[in-house]
Amino acid sequence: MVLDEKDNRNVWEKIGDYFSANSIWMKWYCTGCGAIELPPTMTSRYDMERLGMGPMATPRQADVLLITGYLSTKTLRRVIYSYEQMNSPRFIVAFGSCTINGGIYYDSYATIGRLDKYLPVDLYIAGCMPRPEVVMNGFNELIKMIKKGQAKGWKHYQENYEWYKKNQLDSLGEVIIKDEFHE
Amino acid sequence: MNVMSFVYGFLVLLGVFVFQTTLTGLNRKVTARLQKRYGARWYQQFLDIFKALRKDSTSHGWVFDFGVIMALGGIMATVIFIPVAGFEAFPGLDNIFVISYLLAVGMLGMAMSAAGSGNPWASIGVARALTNMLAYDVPLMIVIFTLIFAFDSSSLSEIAALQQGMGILGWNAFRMPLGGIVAVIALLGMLGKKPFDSFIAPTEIASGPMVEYGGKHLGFMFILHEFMTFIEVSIILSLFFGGGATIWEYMLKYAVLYTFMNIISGVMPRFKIDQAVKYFYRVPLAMAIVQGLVVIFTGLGVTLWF
Amino acid sequence: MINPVFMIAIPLILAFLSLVAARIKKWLLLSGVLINIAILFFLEKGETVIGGFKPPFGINLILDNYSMVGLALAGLLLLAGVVLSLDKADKYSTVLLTALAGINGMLLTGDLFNLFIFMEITIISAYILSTAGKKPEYSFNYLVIGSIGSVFYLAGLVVFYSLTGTLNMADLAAQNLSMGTPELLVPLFLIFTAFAIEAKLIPFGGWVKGVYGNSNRLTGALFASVYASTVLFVFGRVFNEVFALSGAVQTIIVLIGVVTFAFGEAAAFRQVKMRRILLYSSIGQSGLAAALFALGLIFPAVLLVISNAVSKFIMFSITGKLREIYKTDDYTDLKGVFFSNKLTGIAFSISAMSLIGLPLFFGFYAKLNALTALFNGGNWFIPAVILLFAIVEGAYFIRLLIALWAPGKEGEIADKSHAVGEIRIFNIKKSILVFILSLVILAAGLIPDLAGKLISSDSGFMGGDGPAFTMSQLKGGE
Amino acid sequence: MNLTIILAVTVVLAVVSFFITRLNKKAGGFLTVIASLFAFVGLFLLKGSIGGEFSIFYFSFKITMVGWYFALIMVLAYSMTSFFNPFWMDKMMYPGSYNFMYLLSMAGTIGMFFAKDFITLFIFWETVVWSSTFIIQLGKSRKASYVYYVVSAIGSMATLFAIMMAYSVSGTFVISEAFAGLSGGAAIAVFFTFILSGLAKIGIFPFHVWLPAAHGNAPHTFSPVLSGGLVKMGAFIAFLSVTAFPAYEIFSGMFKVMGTPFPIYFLMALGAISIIVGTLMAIKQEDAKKLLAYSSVANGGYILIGILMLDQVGFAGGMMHLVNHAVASAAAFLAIAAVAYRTGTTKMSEMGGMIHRMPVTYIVYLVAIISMAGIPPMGGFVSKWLIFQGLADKGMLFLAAAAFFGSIGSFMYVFRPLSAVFLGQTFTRDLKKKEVGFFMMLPMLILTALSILAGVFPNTILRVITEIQASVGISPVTLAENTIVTVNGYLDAFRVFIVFGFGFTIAFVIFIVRRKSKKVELMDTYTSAEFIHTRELLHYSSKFYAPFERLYDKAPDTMKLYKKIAVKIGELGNLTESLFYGHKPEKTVFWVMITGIFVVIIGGVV
Repeated sequence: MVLDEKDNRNVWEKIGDYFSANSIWMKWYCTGCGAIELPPTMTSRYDMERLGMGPMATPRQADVLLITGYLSTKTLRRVIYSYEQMNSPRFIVAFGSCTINGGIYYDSYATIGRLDKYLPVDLYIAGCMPRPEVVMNGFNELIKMIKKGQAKGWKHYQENYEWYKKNQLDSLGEVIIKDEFHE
Repeated sequence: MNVMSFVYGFLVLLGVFVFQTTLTGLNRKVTARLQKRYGARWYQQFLDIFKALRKDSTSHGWVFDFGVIMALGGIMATVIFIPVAGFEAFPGLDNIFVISYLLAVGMLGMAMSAAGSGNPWASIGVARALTNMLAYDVPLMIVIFTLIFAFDSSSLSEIAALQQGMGILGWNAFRMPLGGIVAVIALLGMLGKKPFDSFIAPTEIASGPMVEYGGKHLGFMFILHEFMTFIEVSIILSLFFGGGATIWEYMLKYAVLYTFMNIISGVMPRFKIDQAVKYFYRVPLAMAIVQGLVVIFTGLGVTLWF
Repeated sequence: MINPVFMIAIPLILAFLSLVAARIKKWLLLSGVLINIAILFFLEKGETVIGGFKPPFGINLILDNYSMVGLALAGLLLLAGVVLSLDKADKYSTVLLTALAGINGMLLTGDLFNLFIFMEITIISAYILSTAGKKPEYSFNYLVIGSIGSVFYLAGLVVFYSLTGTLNMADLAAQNLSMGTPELLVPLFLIFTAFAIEAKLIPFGGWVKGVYGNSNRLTGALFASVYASTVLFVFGRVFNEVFALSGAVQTIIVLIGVVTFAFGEAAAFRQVKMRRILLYSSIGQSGLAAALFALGLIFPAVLLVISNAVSKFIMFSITGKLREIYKTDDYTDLKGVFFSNKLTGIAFSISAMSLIGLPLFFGFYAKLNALTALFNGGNWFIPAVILLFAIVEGAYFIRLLIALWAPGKEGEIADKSHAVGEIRIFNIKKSILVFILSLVILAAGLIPDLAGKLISSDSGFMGGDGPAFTMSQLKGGE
Repeated sequence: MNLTIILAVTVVLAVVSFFITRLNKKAGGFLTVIASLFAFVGLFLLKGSIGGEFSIFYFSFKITMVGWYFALIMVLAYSMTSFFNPFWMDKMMYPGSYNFMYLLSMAGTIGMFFAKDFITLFIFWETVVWSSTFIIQLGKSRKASYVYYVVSAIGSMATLFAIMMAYSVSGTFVISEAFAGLSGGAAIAVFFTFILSGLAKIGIFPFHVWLPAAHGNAPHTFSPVLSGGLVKMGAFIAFLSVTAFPAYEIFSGMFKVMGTPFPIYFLMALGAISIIVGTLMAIKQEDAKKLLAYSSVANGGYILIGILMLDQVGFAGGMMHLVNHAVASAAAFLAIAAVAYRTGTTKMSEMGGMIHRMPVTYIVYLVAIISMAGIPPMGGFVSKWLIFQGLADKGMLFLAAAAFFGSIGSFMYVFRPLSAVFLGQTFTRDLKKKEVGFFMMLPMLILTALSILAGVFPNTILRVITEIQASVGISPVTLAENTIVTVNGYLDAFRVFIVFGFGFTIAFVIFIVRRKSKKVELMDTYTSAEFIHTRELLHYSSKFYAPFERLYDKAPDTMKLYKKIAVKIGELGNLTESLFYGHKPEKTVFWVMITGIFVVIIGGVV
């Protein structure tokens, strides 16, 4: 992401970003194996609530879409759908190496390699698995970025919507709907 | 009814919001401590609400917006009627029936808006919430009915005043112990605390009525929740724990009662909705009826025990 | 002024003529019933002695208010029946004329033995008419049971004659017999049995199911209206004027009447064939009328008989015709049949509602009078039974009406596409005739006081009470 | 204004409309509108001649305050509903007779409320019964009409019995004097039989079976009248049975429950049972009209309890609930009828999201159910509040428990059509549907306005009720300017409304200053990121309260009781047939002999 842009927010936006930074509600998209690292992050050992973070039930309520691990092309559609249901400002945190380059599935025909091509990722937490410490560290980074107004993935997505859409369509191909349960 | 009443009313709203939101934040910490966590900052609840208000939002049509406004409007009107330590912005309107039914306006608005989102989970959540309401309200209303019969008044402030000045044993919770227990259990249900929180089960039905809310709608829901909590705890506080002679006493008692509710809830599992109904219609209902019969036929509890 | 004897003589003469001149018998029949009506209003009131011997030795005819009403009712309904079903009546011209003579005789006579003769004439004509159903075994059944009744009646008369030496009604009444004694009980029971059989009272009326159940539009209408009302009229006279009932006998007869009413209505409730419904309803109604007669409540009973006769006439006529057209009288197969026969349907509905006793119709006035009279007599049990089974009666009639009017699947709105056929039940003239007849019920229901006055001139019958209830009494009268 | 003119004109117009409908269906429908509006205006003007007496034919009428009050409610329901008539004529099998019966039954109700004597009352009552029976059969079920008639007949026959019995004692049918001189067992018998028709009409348990059948299946244009109007006839009988039949005085020596004589308390308990039964059954209905019908059962319970209390507060509540329920339930039924006019169904599982197509109808329904559930600021709240106060005053714990149950349960059932019919996903079939025309909208809007007015200025109605209370000799409910005062507290509905408006304004301002929300399509909802393409599948409407319904799905059906009785009567009929009416003469001969022997034995004994 572009990190070195000038800070041209007004006061209200700065205050808003302060609130956003200190109250991060996440929608966990846990199709990959990374989900196992989240319960310890949440519970008494690491207690993410200290930072005002917490899981939420639906993308409408959430600020952060947390994608834990590999995405098959089939689930990618769902992730995009979820992301588009979220309200701005919204952020994406990609979790684990699979989201960076495909990880151990780098040569699979069924998974995507780089999430960045399809959705604007604000922050990667690398590792296979990233341990809770790393996760917490990563979120600290995200909080800082939001405070500074540098987590602008959602704006980027709006601006380069055609590019993202093209990549998404290329990857997904045509979907033929047969009935409610078969596509 | 003059302009000052409205100013007072507005101030009450503001004060209640600050007080209750702070208390909620503190209670998040209490819950965290129960779970051996450090917990959120005491002002976290404010951050959450303001952040939600700050965000963009999605709307599913006019009823989705209208319901939210109606809900918050109704609830705020109810808050204005709640007597706090004898103070009322609109004197004389603290009738228990008015309050409990005006509260229903807010609930109806919320239910309407939720169902208006078009999400079936919201409808399921509302269905559960209404069922839950039917479960806890009947025992509670019977106890309240008993109080009205006993004290010949349906005014919250009057009933609260009647309990003051006799020490702790003058509270209705001690004069009518069964009724007091029912009230506390019903309060858990009213607050939607565990074990009676199946209507907002986050993973089962995606937080039920809240499923489609985001941004300012969600912020409204949070504010509404704070107000609603205040109303519910205040009703029970005034009716069974003597209200408060001064504002400080009131706030202290309130904080204790609310925290107590939270602590109970913190160690509870969750009832399925039909289990909740069965439970309320078995134990608390029987207790409420026994209490009612005792008061009506023996007069025991109308005056002090000793 | 015309001698009442002509009421009997003219039909008899015409009946003989119709045997001779078979070609014009239809016209003879028509003129017979018409003349019957015409001379009715010019008859000489009071007692007419026949044959020169003074009663109690000779035979006399009595034309009072009571027999006048009976004559008018029977005559008019017979006329209507003949006009409505002239094609069917043609074949039975002789029989019907004889029956008319018999019926007039029954209503007029002042002598119990003479009554027997006229009754035999009438019943035999009924036997013959019942063969129109083409089920000989039912006619035979009727014949057997009817004959038993005749024999019983005769036997009863014999005993009475041997005890009192007279069979003249007025004379017997003057003897003021005490009905409590066992030796009188048996002959009384014998006579009662004869009437009970004809009046279809439970448990005597076993023949009804076959005969009424297989009637056509002529015979059904006549049986249920003309014959039934005549028998009840005579029943009323015999058990009020001749034998004043009291004590246990009265209780038993009333009980039989009430039980007949209740059981008849219950039996009608479970029927799906329209003729069966009507026949059991007839049984019920005549049970009620008999009970009222036995209690001495003549005016309400007469009202009830009249209202029942007119209604049953209309309903049996329509049912018979329906059966002719659709070969069935099961109302579940006749759904929506009134859609294309609105006039007929309205007539049928008015008759049925009058029978139930719904207000605005004549039956209501009859029912109200009966109830008032019963309550005035300090009786609350019979009204309770009447009202209880009025619910049952209403239930099956309304069910019938609904089925005949509104076809349609359950769960869909009533729709004409589900209606049975579009055949006209009656042609336009006959429909209007039936409709006018039903309007009489409606009109009499709307102005019941006038109707009541017309019937009894306010004085009641045979020294009994007049109307127990009048509408004018509502207006601050009493 | 002269009552006889009103009656005569409505009856004449009824006949005229019958013939006009044969010429032009729509014109006949409009004639019912004119006739019923005429009757409404006429009745309104009749207030000037309260206390006067009129007579026509043999009927005599006395204009009383209570009669006027009832008649006005009734004709309001009739006249508002009549606006729908012209649009449904094509769907009727017998449009002419529908219009005729519609106006005839209206005339019947008017006459009934003003009757001076019981026979007049009964004649008009039964006229209403049979004419409405013939209307109901035109709807979706023939059986419904049958059930309606039978239950009504049970009631009216019992009442006729009571009238006659009272007459045999007092010798008069005049309402105010007919019950004089009754005492002891006769008084109890008369009381219970007399009120039976009232119970049957209000739909009190166990006579409530006709309501779901008839309301649910009657033509859509008649259900509002049934629920908003005809049910209230029963309340009139209940009213008479505590005032004309001074039950409290006659039974004053009897065993008392909470200060109420046992027979009256028993009836109140029946009212309480109907509240519970009505509520529970309404919750599990799948058809919107049946649901509303059961809600009428529950509300009938409130009305009965209120009226039977005959005191300062509860009675006023019961009387006021009459008008509130009439207005609300007529509006709700009309709203459902409007939806049915567009979609052709009233099944909740076959509709959804109609709010986006018919917003005005939605508002009408919303206000109606708020009033029905007794939520401020609508009229229903005030009347329920009064009833609660009355119950609390007397300490009737169990009745109050039922009342609370019904009140909270009503949130559940009124919300169901709201959610299933109006909210949620719009079905593909209905995407192009339009709002109903202005002529149909008008009565709904009037009723909505009335609901709100009754809630904001309840004293307008309560002033009439105080006059009624004064006329029957009980102390009237205390009214200040805008305030209703009771022993247990007072209510200022207007101020409640203002404060509610204040709260609403604040919320609205907060909402409006925040950034405008992005409008999304209804199908764009959270589905766990699953793609759903069928609107109908994304709509939760059938078995709405399934977990709760499960708790009482084995509850016995009252209809079974009636069916059992019907079977028993049929069996009696069977027995009669087989015992006495065979095709064999031997049978009759046998019975003749048996009876003969029996008679002889009896004769011998006696």
